[in-house]
Amino acid sequence: MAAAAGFLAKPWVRWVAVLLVVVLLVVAPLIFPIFLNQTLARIGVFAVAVLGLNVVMGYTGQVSLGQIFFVGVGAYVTAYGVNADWNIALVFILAALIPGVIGLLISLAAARLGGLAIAMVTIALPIIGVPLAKRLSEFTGGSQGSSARFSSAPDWTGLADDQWQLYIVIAITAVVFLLTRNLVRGKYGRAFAIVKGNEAVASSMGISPYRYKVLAFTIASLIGGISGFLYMVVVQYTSPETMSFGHSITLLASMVIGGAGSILGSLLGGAYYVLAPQLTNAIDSSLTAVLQGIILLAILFVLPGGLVSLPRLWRRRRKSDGHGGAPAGGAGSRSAAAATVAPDVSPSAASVTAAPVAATPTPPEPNPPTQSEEKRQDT
Amino acid sequence: MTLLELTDVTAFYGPVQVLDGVSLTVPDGGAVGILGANGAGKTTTLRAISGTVRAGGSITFDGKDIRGMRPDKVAAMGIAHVPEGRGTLSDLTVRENLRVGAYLRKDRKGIESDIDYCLDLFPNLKERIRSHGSALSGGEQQMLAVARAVMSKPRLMLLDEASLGLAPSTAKNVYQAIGRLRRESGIAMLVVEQNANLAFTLVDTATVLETGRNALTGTSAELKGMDEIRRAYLGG
Amino acid sequence: MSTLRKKARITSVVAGIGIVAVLAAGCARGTAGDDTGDATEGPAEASPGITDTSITLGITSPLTGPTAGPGNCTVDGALAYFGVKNAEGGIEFGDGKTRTVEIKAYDDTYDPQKALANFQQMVSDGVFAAGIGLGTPTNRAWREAAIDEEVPQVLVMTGDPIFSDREESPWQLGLVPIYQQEGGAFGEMLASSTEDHKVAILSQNDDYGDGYVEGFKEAIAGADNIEVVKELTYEATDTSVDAQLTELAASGADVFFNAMSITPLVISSLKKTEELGWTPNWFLPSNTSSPGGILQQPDVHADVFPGIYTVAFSQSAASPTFAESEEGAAFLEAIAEYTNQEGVPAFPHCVWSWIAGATLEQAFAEMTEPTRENFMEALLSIQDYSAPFMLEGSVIDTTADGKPAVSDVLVQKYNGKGYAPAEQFG
Amino acid sequence: MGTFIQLVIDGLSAGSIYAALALAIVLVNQATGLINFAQGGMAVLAAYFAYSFLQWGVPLILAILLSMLVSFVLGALIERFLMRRFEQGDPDTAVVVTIGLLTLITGLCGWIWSFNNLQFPSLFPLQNVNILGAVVSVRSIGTTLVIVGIMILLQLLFIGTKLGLALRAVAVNPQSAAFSGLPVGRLLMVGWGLAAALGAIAGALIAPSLTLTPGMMDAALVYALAAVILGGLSSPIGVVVAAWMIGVLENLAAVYVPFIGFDLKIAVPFILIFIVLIVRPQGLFGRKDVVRV
Repeated sequence: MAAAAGFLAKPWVRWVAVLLVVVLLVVAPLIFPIFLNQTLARIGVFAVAVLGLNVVMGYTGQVSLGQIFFVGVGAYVTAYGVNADWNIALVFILAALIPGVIGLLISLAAARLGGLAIAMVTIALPIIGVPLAKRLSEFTGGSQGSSARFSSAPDWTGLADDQWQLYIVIAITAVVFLLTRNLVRGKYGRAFAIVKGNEAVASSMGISPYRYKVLAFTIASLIGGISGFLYMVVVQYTSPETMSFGHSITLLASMVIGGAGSILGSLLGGAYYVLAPQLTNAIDSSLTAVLQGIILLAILFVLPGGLVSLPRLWRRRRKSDGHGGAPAGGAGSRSAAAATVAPDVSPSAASVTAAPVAATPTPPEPNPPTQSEEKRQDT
Repeated sequence: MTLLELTDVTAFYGPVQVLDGVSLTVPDGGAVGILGANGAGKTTTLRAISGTVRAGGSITFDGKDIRGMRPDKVAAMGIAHVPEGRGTLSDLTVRENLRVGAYLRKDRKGIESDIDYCLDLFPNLKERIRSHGSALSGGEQQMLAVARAVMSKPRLMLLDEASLGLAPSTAKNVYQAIGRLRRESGIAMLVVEQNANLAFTLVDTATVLETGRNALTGTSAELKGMDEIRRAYLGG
Repeated sequence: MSTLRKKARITSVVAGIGIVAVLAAGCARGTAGDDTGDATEGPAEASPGITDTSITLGITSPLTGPTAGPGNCTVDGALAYFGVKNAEGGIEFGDGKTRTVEIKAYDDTYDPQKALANFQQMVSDGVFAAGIGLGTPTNRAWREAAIDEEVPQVLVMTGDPIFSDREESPWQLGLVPIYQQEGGAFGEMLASSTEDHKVAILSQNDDYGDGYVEGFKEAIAGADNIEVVKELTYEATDTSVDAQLTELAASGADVFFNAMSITPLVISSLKKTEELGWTPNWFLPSNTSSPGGILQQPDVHADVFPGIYTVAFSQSAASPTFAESEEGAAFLEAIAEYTNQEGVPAFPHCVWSWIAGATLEQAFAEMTEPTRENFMEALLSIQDYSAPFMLEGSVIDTTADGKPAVSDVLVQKYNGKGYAPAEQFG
Repeated sequence: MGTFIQLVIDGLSAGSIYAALALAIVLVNQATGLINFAQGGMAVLAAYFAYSFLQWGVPLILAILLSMLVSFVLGALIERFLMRRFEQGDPDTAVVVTIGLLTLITGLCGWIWSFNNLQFPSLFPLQNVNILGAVVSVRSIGTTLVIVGIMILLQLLFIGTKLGLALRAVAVNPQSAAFSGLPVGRLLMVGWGLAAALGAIAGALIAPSLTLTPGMMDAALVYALAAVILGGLSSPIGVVVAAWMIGVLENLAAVYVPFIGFDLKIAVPFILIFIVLIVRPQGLFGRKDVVRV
């Protein structure tokens, strides 16, 4: 097994894998059946929305229940722009920028107030957004909503509509995912992680939590706007119901199901958002709520870290079967993971003793999961 | 008469073995120290006793086997564990912290008089009686942790590095108060401490742990001078 | 070591070629994609979803969530109707073949995006036609896709006029009267009354409420004896409308025009107006005026108000005379057998869906070829068909452009037990 | 003048609905540190239990008490077999688990008792009393009084009793609580059980006016969360006062503030929160929490 892992790590093998994925993405829409193309396009839309939510919540730890509001605004801007015959590139830029600016303004005020305020403000966005959309009917078409037909395939491509739409979604989604991956892998990502870990530590290191929370929130709303644009590419119709509060809660659930704070997790989250209802429709369409509740709880029960932690869990279980040690208790692996993520910075206590003691960085007094919990479950 | 006896106690954190056969005894009313460098397994030994980590080997208290017992059951037997990091109940006031300590006791008058005794033992806590645990300084939180343990009227107190993160003068005050507590209450104590000098002000005998095993055991006097102690600290 | 690397490189290159080859073969799908729409003479090629022995209908409606009550009814009425027909061997089509009707139901939880996804699933599941579903935004979400795919979206449960505009929506047809018609019918009757009247309006803040108010205002525009003194709205998600009622009561209006589609809010409004000592004449929309479901609920005293009017085109399942009628009993029995509704359905949508089933049967009987085009022709040529449970004086007429299948509505007045047609106000 | 008082009275009775749910949310938060999104769903489930007892001929008061008992047991079981696994992990995951629980419960209610609006009798007669020109139904007075009663009971539980203290200790630091002999597992179950029983009262109070449907509490959940944030997560009194303020100001703003109107009146609680949080980030009555490094 170790040889294979080595093999995979080689640079040129990784390039071949990337090449294969690209080839697949280019050719797949041509050969897949229509409904699969349409489903994949919808998964792209909501994967981008979940990615945006991850930037502000998964990576920076700020609770946001308002992501669907930015998707809705992006969709409305697109619908208005298309119906007003603006150039499609201009429409795309506005669909991203306007929600981004709204997000910036809101976070400038809310970020100063700390966690609860941001959660409350983001809950308010979709709830106030729906009646506001009905009221501004000259822009939004009011409660009838507005449709914008602009994503049918142009003749020179010789493609069917579903293929053309899927290509647009794949292209934009790939770019957004790559840019975000570089963002969170770079210094911004590390800053977000520290702000998520402990704001007091962040400020003691010269990282202003306020600035990074505003940045994360703005990027999330910008990505939300892009998801709104893609929503219009796929659905070509939007109404106040698009930004209803219930969807925000489902987006949050999808983020956690996919795997919070992970790029691949966002993709899996988008897939869950779209496929879960289709799965429950196939089983029994009058039991949607019961089945979705069961699916959600089942996944979280088996994989608290979300679908993205499946390979890690599978590897750990195979490794720990090797020499029968106590299965890595939550504390073991989690604190190990925590140590690698949060760089070793936390001075053990405000006043470090002068005693000749090697100042081992004890993590800030954690609320350690009691091994006793595990003991009780075993006895 | 032995109150607590550990024989060949082992413990794991996941695949990592931390204790590899630790043995010690604490006589009724006695005080024993556990010394050693970082990672020697001092804290894990206390955790094995109080049931917060799974352990092998045998642990008996007052003749009864308590290995594998749930922490609250171990506490009910009369063992009070003052944890590393002090376990302060940050959302509760100082008085409420103390009343939580006396959760298992029914004697209302006894509880009130013990609260007064604790406030006398730790004067700093008296003015801070109303403030919340989170607002206390490191030293005050350590005093509160010891006071909370006293409130449960234990027969044995496990003290985990009471001096950690305290200014030397504060650490000395805490230990003086604990010394007075030991003289007046006769509670047996098992003291884990990095600062050997502070420990010797309290304990009669001590054992030095090295990579999860007893390297050396002896009375405070014997251990004080020996270079074993220095080697155990500075590493081989 | 190098041999290992060489071997590894070879395998991945071969794999690459393999994949490309497979894809090339698969490319055929790209060109042959657009096969629909080429009209060949000869016997018309059958549309998807219909065989010699069966025909499949798709219904996407909110089966869970806040509008699940009426949503489930839109499916259950048709399920019950065709359950009975299928048990009798099926329906005799115009082309002589007898086919059973299979219904595929999809839940869209009143979310437009899911409704479109469900429609796309229907197309891939190969349904012959779709429709009967509840909700304006949800039906609008896949209206244009249905036109592109040329799949019928018929007898939809929304009063939105766009579905009955032949030019805008060639493959669509509404079932229930458009909201403007219902509001207009009551407005006309009120305008024709001789005394002066002051009207207070409370409407739901969406196309449903706007439609009723628009129709009503149009009808009373000319009459100078009718004056709207106060007009307020509420949100479908509100838990109570007491504050609005307090303000409206202060207006002293003697007619209360009420465009609310939420049953519990109508019940609480009836109680609250009585509490406030305000006893106007009431107007209630067709889907929230059922005697059993609303007017005879505990603590509601309908007799306190001078008159309660509504517009209706079908009998209410909860009215006492319904269960006694032979047709009514058969309906209730079919509902019990073929659906998991419990007891008498509280929402009129079950009866309307049954009516839609009967209308479809009429269309099937006229169909000469198993194609969607032929089905639409047949469906849009039904006249003066008094479907089961239709009130006398209102019939199914699908021939008039701009009008849904049911378009003439009769103003009814509550008489303590059920509704009776009312000629004039007062 | 009558209209003004009437609006205030209506606001208070609407506020009491939000308060009932908010109190249950505070109880779970105090006892386990979690925010339980499914609190509303569990209250609806309890109301359905009471409804079924009524159908079997059990008198109303007894039916409500029985539903409280059943809810207590159910709340404890939900904590032991579902929430226990997530309490120490990532709080976001725990929140999503309660969202999954809410979806499941709402679905089960719809499946077992159908989505129709069921009539639920009220504890109080439908008379009304005239106060200063405003008509007040005995029912809304009764609801408000019961809520005040529960609020005081809760305040006493958490400040005065040993159980309340133990619940709070477990929520803050389970291991340290165990070291003082507190049976952590059982206390967590009791915490959830009490909250579920309190939710049952809320359900029985609210069902008569909203009529019983699986989604009855969904709209109230958002208001309750606003009240919990506004009033401060740790104080029952603060939360109830905040809920009443939201109910009253919402109605007054809808009528008297021209721009707001009845469609945007839902913005009122959030504007309120924004103003309060700028002044006191920990909410009206909450306590500043200190973060030690």
